[in-house]
Amino acid sequence: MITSAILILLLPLVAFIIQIFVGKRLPRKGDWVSTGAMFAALALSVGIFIDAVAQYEPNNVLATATWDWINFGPVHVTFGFLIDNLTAFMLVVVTLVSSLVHLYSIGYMHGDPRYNRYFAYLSLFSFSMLGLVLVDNLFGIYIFWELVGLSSYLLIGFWFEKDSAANASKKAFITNRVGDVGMFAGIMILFSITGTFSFNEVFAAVADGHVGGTLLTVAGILLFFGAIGKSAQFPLHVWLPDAMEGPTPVSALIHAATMVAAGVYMVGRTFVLYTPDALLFIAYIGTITAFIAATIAIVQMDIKRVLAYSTISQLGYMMVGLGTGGYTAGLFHLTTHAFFKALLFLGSGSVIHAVHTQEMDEMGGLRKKMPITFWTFLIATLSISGVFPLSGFWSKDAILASALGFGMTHPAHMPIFVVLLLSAGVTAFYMFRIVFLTFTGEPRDKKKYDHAHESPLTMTIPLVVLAVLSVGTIWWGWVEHMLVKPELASYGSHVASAVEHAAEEHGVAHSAHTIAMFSSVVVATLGILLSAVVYFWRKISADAWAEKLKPIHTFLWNKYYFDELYAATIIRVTLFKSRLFAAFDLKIIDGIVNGTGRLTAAFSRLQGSIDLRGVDGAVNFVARFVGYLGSQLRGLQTGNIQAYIMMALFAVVLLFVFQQF
Amino acid sequence: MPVLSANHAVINALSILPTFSETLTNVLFMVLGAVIITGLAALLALVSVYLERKVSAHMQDRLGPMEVNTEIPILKNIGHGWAQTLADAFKLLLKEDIVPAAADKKLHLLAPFIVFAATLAAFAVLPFGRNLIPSDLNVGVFYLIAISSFVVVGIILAGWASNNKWSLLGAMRSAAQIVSFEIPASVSVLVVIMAVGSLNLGEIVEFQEGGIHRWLIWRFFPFNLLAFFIFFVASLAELNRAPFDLPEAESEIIAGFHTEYSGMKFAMFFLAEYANMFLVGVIISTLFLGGWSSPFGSFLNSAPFQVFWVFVKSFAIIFVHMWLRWTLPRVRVDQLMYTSWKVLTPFAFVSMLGVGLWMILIQ
Amino acid sequence: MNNVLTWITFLPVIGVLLILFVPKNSKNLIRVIAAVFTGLQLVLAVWLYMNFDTGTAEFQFKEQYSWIPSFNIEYFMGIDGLSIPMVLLTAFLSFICIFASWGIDKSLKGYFAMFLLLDTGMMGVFCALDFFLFYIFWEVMLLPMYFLIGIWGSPSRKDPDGMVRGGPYAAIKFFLYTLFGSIFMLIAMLVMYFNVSDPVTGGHTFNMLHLMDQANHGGVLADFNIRLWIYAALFIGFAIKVPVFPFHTWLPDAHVEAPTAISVILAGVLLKMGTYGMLRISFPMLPDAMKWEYFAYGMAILGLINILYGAFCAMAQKDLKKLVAYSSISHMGIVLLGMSGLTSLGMNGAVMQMFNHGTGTAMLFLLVGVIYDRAHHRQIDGFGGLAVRMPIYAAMVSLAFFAGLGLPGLSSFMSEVFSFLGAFGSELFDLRLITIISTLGIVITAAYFLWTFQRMFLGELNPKYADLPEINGRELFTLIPLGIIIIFLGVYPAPLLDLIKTSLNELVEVVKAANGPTLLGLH
Amino acid sequence: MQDIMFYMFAALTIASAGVMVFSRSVIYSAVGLLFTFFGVAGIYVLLAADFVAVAQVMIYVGGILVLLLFGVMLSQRVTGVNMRTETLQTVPAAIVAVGVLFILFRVISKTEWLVKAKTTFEPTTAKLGTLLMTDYLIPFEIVSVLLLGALIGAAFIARKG
Amino acid sequence: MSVGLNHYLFLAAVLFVLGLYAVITKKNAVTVLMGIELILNAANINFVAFSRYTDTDMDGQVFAIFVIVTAAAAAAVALAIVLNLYERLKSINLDEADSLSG
Repeated sequence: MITSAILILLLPLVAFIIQIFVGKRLPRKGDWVSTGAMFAALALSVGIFIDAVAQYEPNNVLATATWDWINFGPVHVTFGFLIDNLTAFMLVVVTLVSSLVHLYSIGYMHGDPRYNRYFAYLSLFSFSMLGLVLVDNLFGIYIFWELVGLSSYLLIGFWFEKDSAANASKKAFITNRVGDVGMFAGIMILFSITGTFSFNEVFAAVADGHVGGTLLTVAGILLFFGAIGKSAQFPLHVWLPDAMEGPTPVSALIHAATMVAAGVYMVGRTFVLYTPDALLFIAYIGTITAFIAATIAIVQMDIKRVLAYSTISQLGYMMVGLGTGGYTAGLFHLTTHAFFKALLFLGSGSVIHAVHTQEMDEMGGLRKKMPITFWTFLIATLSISGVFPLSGFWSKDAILASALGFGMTHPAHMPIFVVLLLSAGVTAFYMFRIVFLTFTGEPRDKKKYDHAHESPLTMTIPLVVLAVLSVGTIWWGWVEHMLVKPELASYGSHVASAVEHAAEEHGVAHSAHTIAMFSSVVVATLGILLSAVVYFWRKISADAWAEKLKPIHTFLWNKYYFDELYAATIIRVTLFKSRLFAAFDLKIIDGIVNGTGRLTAAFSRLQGSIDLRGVDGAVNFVARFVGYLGSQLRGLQTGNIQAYIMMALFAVVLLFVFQQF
Repeated sequence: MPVLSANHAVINALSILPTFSETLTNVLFMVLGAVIITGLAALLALVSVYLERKVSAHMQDRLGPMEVNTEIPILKNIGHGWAQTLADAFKLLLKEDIVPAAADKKLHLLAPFIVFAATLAAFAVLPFGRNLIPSDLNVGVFYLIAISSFVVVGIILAGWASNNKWSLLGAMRSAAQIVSFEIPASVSVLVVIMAVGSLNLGEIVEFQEGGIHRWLIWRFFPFNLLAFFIFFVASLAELNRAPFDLPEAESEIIAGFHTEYSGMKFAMFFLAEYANMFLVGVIISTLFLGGWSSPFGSFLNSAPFQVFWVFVKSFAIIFVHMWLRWTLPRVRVDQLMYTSWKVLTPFAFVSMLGVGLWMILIQ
Repeated sequence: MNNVLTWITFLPVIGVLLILFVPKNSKNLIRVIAAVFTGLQLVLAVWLYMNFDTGTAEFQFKEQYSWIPSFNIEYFMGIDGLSIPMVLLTAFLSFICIFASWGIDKSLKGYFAMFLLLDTGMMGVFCALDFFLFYIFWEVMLLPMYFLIGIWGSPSRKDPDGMVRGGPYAAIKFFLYTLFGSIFMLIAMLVMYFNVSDPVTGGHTFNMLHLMDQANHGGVLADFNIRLWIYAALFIGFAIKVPVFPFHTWLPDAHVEAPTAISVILAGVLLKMGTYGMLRISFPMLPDAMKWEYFAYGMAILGLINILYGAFCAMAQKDLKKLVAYSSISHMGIVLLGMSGLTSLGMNGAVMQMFNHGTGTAMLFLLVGVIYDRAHHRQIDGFGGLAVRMPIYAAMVSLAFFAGLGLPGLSSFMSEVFSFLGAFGSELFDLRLITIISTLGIVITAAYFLWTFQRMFLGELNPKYADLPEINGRELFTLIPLGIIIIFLGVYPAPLLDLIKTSLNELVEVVKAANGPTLLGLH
Repeated sequence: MQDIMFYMFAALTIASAGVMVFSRSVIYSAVGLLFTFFGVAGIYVLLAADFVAVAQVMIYVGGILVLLLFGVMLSQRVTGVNMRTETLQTVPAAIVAVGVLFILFRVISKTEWLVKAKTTFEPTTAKLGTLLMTDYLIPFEIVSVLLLGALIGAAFIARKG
Repeated sequence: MSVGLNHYLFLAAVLFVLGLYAVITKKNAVTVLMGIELILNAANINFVAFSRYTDTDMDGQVFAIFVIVTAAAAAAVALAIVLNLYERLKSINLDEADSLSG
C-alpha cells in the first residue's frame, strides 16, 4: 500500500518532469503522459479506497511509513505517509477530479501554444495535492501546501499575457502566503513545544497535556490561518474570484474541487489540535464567509465569478461544519462539493468554450445547442442547492444540522445556523439564476449563439461522470461511518473541554438533524422559486430591483469593497512602507555615510572661504616659502658630483662636531 | 705633568744628536756616490757619442770627426778627433739657453732634469763587479724598470712645455712607444727573474757565473734566447733608436720633443740618451750575458776583469745598436705598434710560459 | 594531498602568475587559464568533500607551520563543518564566475588576475585557523575587489540627486566600509592576542584554537566588560561584511555597480564571511559575551530588521540588480536570526542559509547579468512580457525567484524554515515574538519577487524587446549547475547538513556551556 | 737618519701635493703629482716596503701618470700652454677639508694604536709573492680579471663613436 | 721624538685632505682624477704604515699592491670616460657634465 502511495505521488511528478523538459517534442505534445499518469494514479487510489472500504472501520489507519529525512542530530525531521480513511477518500477525490479534468483539458486547451506546459503544471499540481494528502507531518503538509500554491500560481497566470491573469496569479500567491505565514507560525509553536512535526506525535503530545490552554488555541488559530488563505475564507477570500482568470478546467480542479478544499482537509487532519475556542473561531469565520460570498454571488454577471463565490460560500459551509464539531459533515461536504462544483465549472467551461465569453449577459438559450452540458449542469445545480436526494442535499444538511446542534447547546451561537440557512436559500437562488440566464430564454447575443455547439467528447464524458457522482445518494452512510470525528480520547485524551464539547453535541444531534433537513429543503425550494420567478418567468425585473436597492446592489456588485479596502490599507501601507524604507535607506542611512564624506569636504570648503586671507595666506606663504626653498635647494641638486661629495663630507664633519661636543 | 712631558720632549729631541754626525757622513757618501755616477754616466755618454759617430762614419765608408784634438801630449797622439764630443759638450754648455717665448718656462727647464735624473738614478743599481754595485737593491731589476718610466714623463713634459706641435707629437710618440714596448721588455725580464728566482741584479749575475755556457741566454733553450731577442728589440724601441726612432724622426717632426731645446738642456737630453744606451747594454749583459762574469769560468774573473767584462759586453750591445741604426730603415707607426703588441708581447708570454713549464716539469 | 588546503588556497595565485606571462592579446588563453585553475580548485574542493569526515567536530586537513615565530604567528590552516560548505561554495562560484566573466573585454588580463587573487583571499579566509592569517586573507580580498568594482564596474555617472555614483564610487565605499570594520576587528584581535596565552609555550598567540579555549584567557580578558567591548568590536567588523543594518549601504552600491561575476562573488561569498567570522571567531571565543542578553537579543532584532527592512527596500527598487542586492540583506538577516537562538536547528539552518543564499543569489545575479547584457539596462518597469520571448530565461528566473522567496522544494526554503524554527525554539532567549514578526518577511519577499516577475515577464510583450535573443549556452552552463544544487538541496538537504551538523552542534554546545574565563569565576 | 729621511720625503710629498692641488695648470698638477708619487715611494721605502715602493713608482709614474698626461693632452687644445683648470666652491671646500683634516687628526691622536714596531728590514718580495699566491689568491685572481675587464672596457669606452 | 706610526698617519691625513680638496674644487676631470690618486696614495701609506707598525704581518702591503693595481685600472677607465666626455662636450669640465642637475 505504501508502494501504491509512492507511485501515486511519483506518477504525476514524473509526468511533470517529462512534460516540462521534453513535452514539446512528444507526440500530441505529451498530453497523454500527464493524463495517463493521472488515470494510473486514479486506479491506484481506487485500489487503496477499496482496501479502506473492505476493512470498513472508522478512522482506520491503513498504512504508515516514515523515513528519516533531515537529521540535525538532536532533532530529526521525518518524511512519511499516513494512509487512513480520510486519505483514501481524498486520494480518490483528487485523482478522480484531476484525471477527469485532464481529460477535459485535452479538448478545452486544444491548440494552445503552451499546451504541454499546461499539462505539466496540472501534473505538478496533482503531485502537490496528492503529497499534501499523503504526508504524515506538519512540515510535509506545509511544503506541499506551498507547492500547491505554486502550481495554482502557475495555472492562474497561465495566460500571463493578460495583465489581469498575471495580477490574479500574483494576488493568489501572496494572499496565500499571508495565510501560510500564520500557518507556519502555528507549526513553529507546535514544533517548539513538541520537537516534532509528525501528526501522531504532536497529537500524542497534545493529548498528554504538554500543550494546552491559550497557547494551543493560538497555535490552532494560526494553523487555521493557512486554511483561511488556501480555502479562501474571509478575509483572505479575495484571490479566488480573481483566480478565475485561469483556464476553466483549472478552476474546476484547483479552485473548486481540490486545492481550496485543502484547507478544510488540513483542519480535518489536525482536528484534534483545535480547542473549543479555536473551533468557534473557525465556525464564525466560516459563517461570515458563507454569507458574504453568497450575497456577492447574487449580483455578479460573470459565470465563473458566480461559481467562484459559490465555492467560497460552500467552503465557508465546510468550515462551519468543522467548527461546530461536524467533522464528518464538513469533510463529506468537501467530497460532494468537489464533484458537483467541478461539474459546474466544467460545465461553465463547456459553455465558455462554445460562446467564447464568460458574461452571462451574452448567453441565453443554450439548452438546445448543448444538451449534455445543460443537463449535467442542472444536476450539479440541484445538488448544490440541496435538493433531495442529490449529494449536496446530504452534505449540506449535515452541516446545517451540526450548526443547529451547536446552536442548541450554545444558544449564543444560534446565529450561525440562521445565517447558514439564509445562505443556503441564497445559494439556491443564484445557482438557478445561472442556469436560467445561461441555458433558457432567448439568446441575448445572436452571433455567439449561432457559433455555439456542443463540446467534444473528451469534455462531455467528464461531465457525465461527474454528474453521476453528484447524484450519489449512497455516499452518506459510508462517509458517516468511515470518517468519524477523531476524539482526543483515541490519543489517550484528558482534555476535558474537548470531550465535553463533543458529548453535548452528540446529545442534540439527532433532533437537530430533522429540523435542519426540513428547513434546508424549504429554504432551497424558496430560493429556486424566487430565481425562477425572476429569471425564468421574468415576473419580477431584476434590474428594477437592482435600481431600487441601488446601495446594496452596488455594495454587493463591488464585493463588499474588499479589494478596494485592501488596496487602500494593506497594499498601500506596504508600498508606502517600502518606499519609505527605501528612501530612508537612500537618504538617511546612505545619506549619513555620504554626508560624512560630504561634511568633510564642505567643512574644508568653509574653512577655505573664511580663512582665505589668514590661513590661506599662511598656506600660500608656506607654499611659496617651500617653493622658494625648493628653488634654492634645487641648487644643491647640481648634478655635480663634487658638490655632492662636499655636502656629504660637510655632513660628516657636522656629525662629528655634534658627536664630540 | 706638563713639566714632565716638556722634559720628555727635550730628552727626545736630544736623543737625535748622537746620530747627527753619522747622518752627516751618510749624506756625504751619498753625494759622493752620486757625483761619481754622474761623472761616469757623462763620460760614458761622451764616449758613446764619439763611438756612434765613428761607427756610422766607417759604416758609410768615411772617417767621421778627425780634427778636434788637444795640446795635451799623450792625448794629442790619439788623434781621430777624439775630443770632438768633448768640444761639442763644451759648446753646448756654453751656448745660450734659448727658451721659446710661448714655452712654459719652468717645465721647459724641469723636463731635461727629470730625464737625466732618472737615467742617472738607474745607474745606482748597475752591477759593475761582484762588489762594485753602488746600491745592491733586493728589487734591483724591478727598480730599473720602474725608474726608467720617469723618462717618459720627462719626455712628455718636454714635448708639451715646448709649446710646439712637433715637440708634442714627438713626445706623444715617444711616450706611446716606450709604454708599449715596456710590456714585452718587462715580460722578458720576468723570464730571467723566474729562472733565477731573485730580483737582485747581483744574484742574477752570480747565477750565471762559471762560463759562457751558464749565461742565461742559453738556458731553457730556446725560451731565454727568445726573451733575449725580445728584450733587445724592445730596448731599441725604448731608446728611441732606429729603426724605432719615430719620436725623433727629423724628416717628419724635426727631432721631436727636443726640437726647442738647445744648449745645456739639450745636452742633458743628449747625454741621457746615450747614458741610457749604455744602461741598456749593461742590463742586457747582466740579464742574459753573465754580467761581470767571465765567459771563461773563473779565468779572468777577478775584480778588474769583472768591470772589463761588463764594459766589453755593454759596448758590444751598443755596437749592435749602432750597427742596426745604419742598417735598417725607420718603420711606420702602425708597424711599430704591430711589432710590440702582436709580435713581441705574445712571444714574450710564450717564452715566459715555456720557462715556467720547463721549471715545473723538469726541475 | 598533504597540503591540500594550501593548494586549494594558492592555486589561483599560480594562475595569476601564469596569466601575467601570457600576452595581453591571447584572450582565450587567459580565460582558459583562469577556468583551468578555478576548475582545479573545484576538483580539490570536491576531493575535500569526499574525504571530509563528517563524524567529528575536529578540524581536518590541518596544516601548521611557524610563520613569524617572534610573534608566535603561525601558518595554520584547517577546516571543519563550518568552513567546508563555504570552501565548496567559494570554489564552485569562482569556477562559475569565470564563465560568467567570459564576455569581459576591458583589460581582460588584469581582470582575471584580480579575480584569481580575490579567489585566493576568499579561500584563505575560510581555511585560516590563525587569527592573524585570517586577518591577512581578509584584507587581501579587499584590494582586488576594489579594483574589480572600480575598474570593471559601471562608469561614474551623475545621478539626478546630484550624487556621483558608479563603479569607482561604489568601490571606494566598499573599501572604506570594510576597512572601517577591519579596524575594529584588528583592535579586538590585538586585545585578544595580548591577553591570551598559549597553553604550551605561555606566549601570546593568534592560534584560533587557543583563543577559543576560555582557559587561556587572561589579563583584561578576564573582565566581562572588556569582553563585551571586544565582542562588540568584532561584531561591527563582521556586521559590515554581512551586512547588518545600519552598515549595509555599501552593498546595494557595490552590487549594482560591479560586473556580474563580481556581484555574484560579493553576494555569494563575501557576505558569508561576516557570519562565518561570527561563528568562527566571535561565538566560540567570547561565548559569554555572545550570550549577554543585550547582544543576543540585539542580534536577533538586527536580524529582524534586516529581514523586514531589506525586503521593504527591495520592494521599492526600480533597478533589478538593486532589488536583488536588497534581497540579499533580507536573506542574510535570516542567517543572523538563526544564529542568535543558539539552537542546533537554528545554527544549522543559518549555515545552510549561508550556502543556499550563496547559490541562490549567485543565480539571481547571473540572471540579472544575462538580461543586462541584452537590454543594457536593468529597469524592472522597462521590460514586460519577456516570458513569451525568452521562455527558458523566464523559467530560470522563476526558479531563482522562487528559491529566493523560499518555495518548498528549493534549497533556501529548508534553511529559512530551520533558521526560523531554531530561533523560535531557542531555550536561552525568548525570540518567539521576534521570529513571528520576521516571518512576515516571507510574505513581503514573495510580494516583491512576484511583482517583479510580473512586471518583467508577464503581460504583453514590450515591442522594444520583440527580438531579444534567448539565453545562450554559456549562460545556461553557469546557471544550470546552480539550479540543480538549489533543487537538490531543497529536496534532500542531508548532504549539506551532514557535512556541517557535527561541528555546528558542537559549537552550539560549547557556546551554551561556556561560562567565560574560569580563572575569575565570572558569571 | 731615518727620521730625517722621513721628514724630507714627507716634505717633498706634501709640498708637491700642494703644488698638485693648488696649481692652476693641469700639467703643473701632473708634475706635482709626479713628485708626490716619488715622495710616497720614498715613504714606502722607509716603511720597509721596498717592493711596494717600486711598484708605486712603476705603476703610478709609469702607468697612471702617463695616462693622466695623455688624458690631458688628448682632451685639450693640444698646443695651448694655457692648460688651466678652474676651481669652484673653494671656500666651502676648504672649510670641509680643514674639518676633515681636523677629524682625522683628532681620531689619529686620540686612538690608542696597538703599535709593535718591527725593527728589521727584510726583503718583502718573496713574502709578498707567497701571500699573493696563498692567502690572497682569490683576490689576486679577481684583481687580474678586473684589470682585464678594465682594459677592455677602457678600450671600448675610449673608442670613437 | 722619533718618527712613529702617527707621523705616517698624519702625513697620510694631510695627503688625503689635499686630495679631497682637489676632488671637490677642481673643474677639470683629469685633475679630479689626480686628487683621487692622492687619496689612494694616502690610504696606501696608511696600509703600509700599519703593516709595519702593527702585528699584521704583510697584509697591509698586499693591500697596498691591490690598491695600486686597481687604481691603475680605475685610471684607465676614468680616462676612457674623460675622453668620451670630451668627444661629447668638447670639454672635460665636470661642472658642464651636469645632466642630472635639478
